[in-house]
Amino acid sequence: MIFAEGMIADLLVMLVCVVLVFVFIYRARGGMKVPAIRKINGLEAIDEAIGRATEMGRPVHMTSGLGAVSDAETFAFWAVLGHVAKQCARYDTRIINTNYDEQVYAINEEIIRQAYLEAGRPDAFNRDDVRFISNWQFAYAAGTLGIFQREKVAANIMVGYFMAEALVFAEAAYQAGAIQIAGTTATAQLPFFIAACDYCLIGEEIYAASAYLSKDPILVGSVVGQDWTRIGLFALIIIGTVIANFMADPKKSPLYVFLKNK
Amino acid sequence: MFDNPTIANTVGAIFTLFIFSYLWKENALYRLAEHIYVGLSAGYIVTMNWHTTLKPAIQQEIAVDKQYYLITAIIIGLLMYTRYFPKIAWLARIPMSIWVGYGVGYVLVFSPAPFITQITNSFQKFSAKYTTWYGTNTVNNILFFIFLIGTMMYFFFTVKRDNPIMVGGATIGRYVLMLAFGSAFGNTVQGRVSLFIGRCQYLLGDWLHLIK
Amino acid sequence: MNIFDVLQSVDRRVIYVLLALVIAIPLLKPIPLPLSIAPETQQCYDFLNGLPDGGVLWIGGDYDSGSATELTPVGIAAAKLAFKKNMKIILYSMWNTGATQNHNWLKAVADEMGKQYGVDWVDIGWKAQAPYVLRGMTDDIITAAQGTDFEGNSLASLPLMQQVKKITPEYVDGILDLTTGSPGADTYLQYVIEPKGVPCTVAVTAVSSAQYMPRVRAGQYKGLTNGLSGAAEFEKLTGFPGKATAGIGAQAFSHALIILLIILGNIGYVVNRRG
Amino acid sequence: MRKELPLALTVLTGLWVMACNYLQPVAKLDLFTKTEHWYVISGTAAFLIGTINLIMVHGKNIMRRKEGWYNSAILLIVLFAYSIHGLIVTQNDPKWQWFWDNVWTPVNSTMFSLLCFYIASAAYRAFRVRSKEATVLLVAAVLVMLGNVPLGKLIWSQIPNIKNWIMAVPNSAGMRAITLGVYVGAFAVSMRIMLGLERAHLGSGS
Repeated sequence: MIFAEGMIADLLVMLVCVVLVFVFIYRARGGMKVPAIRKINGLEAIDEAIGRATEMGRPVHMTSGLGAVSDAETFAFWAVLGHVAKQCARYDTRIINTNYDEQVYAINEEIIRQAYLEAGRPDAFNRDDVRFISNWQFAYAAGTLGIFQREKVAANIMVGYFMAEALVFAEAAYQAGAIQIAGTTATAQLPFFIAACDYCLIGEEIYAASAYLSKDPILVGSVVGQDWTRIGLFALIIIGTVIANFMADPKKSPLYVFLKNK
Repeated sequence: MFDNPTIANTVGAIFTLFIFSYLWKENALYRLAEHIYVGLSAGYIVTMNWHTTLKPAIQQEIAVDKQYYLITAIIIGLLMYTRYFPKIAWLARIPMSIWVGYGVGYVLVFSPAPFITQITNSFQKFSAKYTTWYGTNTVNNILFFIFLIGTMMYFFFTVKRDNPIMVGGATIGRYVLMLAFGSAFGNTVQGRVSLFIGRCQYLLGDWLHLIK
Repeated sequence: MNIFDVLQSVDRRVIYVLLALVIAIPLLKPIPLPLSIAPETQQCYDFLNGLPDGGVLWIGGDYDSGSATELTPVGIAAAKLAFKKNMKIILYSMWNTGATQNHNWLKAVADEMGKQYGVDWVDIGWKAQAPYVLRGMTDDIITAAQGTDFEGNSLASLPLMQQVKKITPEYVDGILDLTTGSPGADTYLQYVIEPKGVPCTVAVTAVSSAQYMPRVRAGQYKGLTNGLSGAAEFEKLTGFPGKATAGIGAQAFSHALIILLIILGNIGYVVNRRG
Repeated sequence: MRKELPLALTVLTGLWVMACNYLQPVAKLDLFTKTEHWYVISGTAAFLIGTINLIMVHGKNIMRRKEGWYNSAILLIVLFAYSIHGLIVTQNDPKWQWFWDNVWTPVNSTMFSLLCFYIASAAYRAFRVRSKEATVLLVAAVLVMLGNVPLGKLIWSQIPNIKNWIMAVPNSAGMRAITLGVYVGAFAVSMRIMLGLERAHLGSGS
């Protein structure tokens, strides 16, 4: 047997998702006309937020929350960070990035440095504005709260994986008078971002960020692939529901056996 | 000093009050507590990383158990420090790219299982023995299905909302999300309030002994 | 600025002070409130109360100080209930930061009820790679726990551990897991409840209750206490009122205050919009 | 080389992690446990970069006598004292633990409990009947808040049940839908990284 026992369903499901994305990236490369992504207010507002900070002459703050380098949320954050850092470098707006995870911190510093380099202003990059605070959740929150107030942050952009500190950040940044854009996949924290922030990216909307912000047709192609995966998911759920309702013993149907036999 | 609970509780209580003072205004006492807190957290991590991970790896796993492959892990990790030396700083990209690769592999390996569980849990038999109107029953099962599908439709990125099914689904989805977020918010209030109740019980009970 | 503007823009500090007062006052002067028992709390109590006298209760203490207000009261009341039924208790903590607090409250209950360490109760404490240790303990507790308890004593020397070899229905009658996230009740589900068939009930924080409720309905957990109110209900059922019962008044008044503020804010908003 | 090597390493590591878990010939060697341990050790070997950043930022504050430099000094003193003490006596020393239990733990719990106040002010500020959607949000929140305490039942006996219904039906369905989508997105972003389409982290823009 070439495939690991109990992992075949996992592998197949993963491959279907990944291959669909790949197919549309491939087709977009080949010149397929890609449709527009629906308006996502939270992403639309990013440039507005940077603009506001620029006008006020105050910094933009960015955080990826508690995500590690092995969290997909952090990958999404990097796409947004790359964009924001480039804009900030271009408009000479200070960008502060606070961190919870050392590994993410190191990578973030590279991203921001590179953005300044590409904007032709490597000298304007300030290493001290990319800061590691603590890898304890609330020590990280405490340090960041202080920064919101002391640095008078004008825009606060939070994208990534968050836990209870989400609302601490959102309220403290509100008190500091910052415009806020927040996005996370953590369903438990979304309600607080919805309530306390100006714009909110819900769940997978953060994964469309790279395509949305860059408008690169190839990346948009991958988002089309995401939508096709969703259509596949619909089909699967409907078939599963039909089986659950019309088969005498659904647990014995091939689909159930395949998906549950892990 | 280390055995006296009154001193211990008083120290704890003073720091508790320093942190609460932030609610009024960011101030010097909060800043003091904040910096001590961050300093302690960092000191703890240094201690723990050394005693529980690095020291056993070097002294036991490499030296005694002869797990020599771990030497490469330490070398790769140490490459991160080249970032402080501009000429060789690019070497720091080696550990970074390995970590990101590990992360990507990890997502692609360990996300399918919970994803499949979420999918199979959505295969729902509609007919159910009636328990209560708010519990298990056929109507609720059907509603769950409609709400689920509608909310999933809301997230379509590139499919145009130009037919009644898409519009209807996405509209249902928007309201379901609002219900979900509202209720999750309301449900969290209880937990957050109990955090402060805990601090009050500490301040008023353990420290001041005003609560029996 | 009219009254309706004021209602819409109450300063946050006023809100903070009011909130602190409605929480602190009921704690100092408890106000009895009628409690209705949620069905899951009743199930949790029925399950624990139905365990055989003299049997073994395994308590998983998988939380730290952040959730102590909501979960510790359930642990205390359950420990009292179990000790009253002459049951033995084994405690295992999967959160490094919570192991000491768990040891302390269980020790306090045991001392109060005259129970002896090693005979009536044992605290295994926290172990590195805690979830894997838990899985190992379904085969052999002492080996998986590296042979020592919370204080570093040899587990093999404790009479209770000589009787209880592994976490299986043969040795452990039931589990109560006090859980706030991962590792926690889901770890038990994966390694102990599903594969070994040891019945388990859970105490969860209000924040995470929505996540665990479906598993109670599916019968994977035998019952559930939800947050501080669930803990207060549980205390009432066991007849051992404690800190949760004392806190429930504060809880109720704080909710009332927040709702009142929302309503006032909206009155201001609606009136101003019309005018 | 400096551009291609990082991407190649990312892809190879990703494929290796997958091979360890998906391919039986590799999986049976049980190499993933070792890989995981290798990853933890390499990350831990680099952990001081966080501490170095703290030392540099606060060290500069002190040297330049920036506003609040004395707090930076306190942070560094605590950091050095606590870590050196810990390195000498190990983490099981009761005196070392004392600071953790009596300074760190209360501060940590208090930081957490700030949420009690923040959730109240956020609710007051955000829950307004601005639109139909906002009203739905508000009503759901209020009903659930009432349903969670004895008060709800005093007002109307059905309130706890309404709360149960909202939590069981729309809440579960909505959260499930978000979660399903999140996985789809996670696969897509991982794929984009493997293909080198998203490479902000490799230092070449997004």
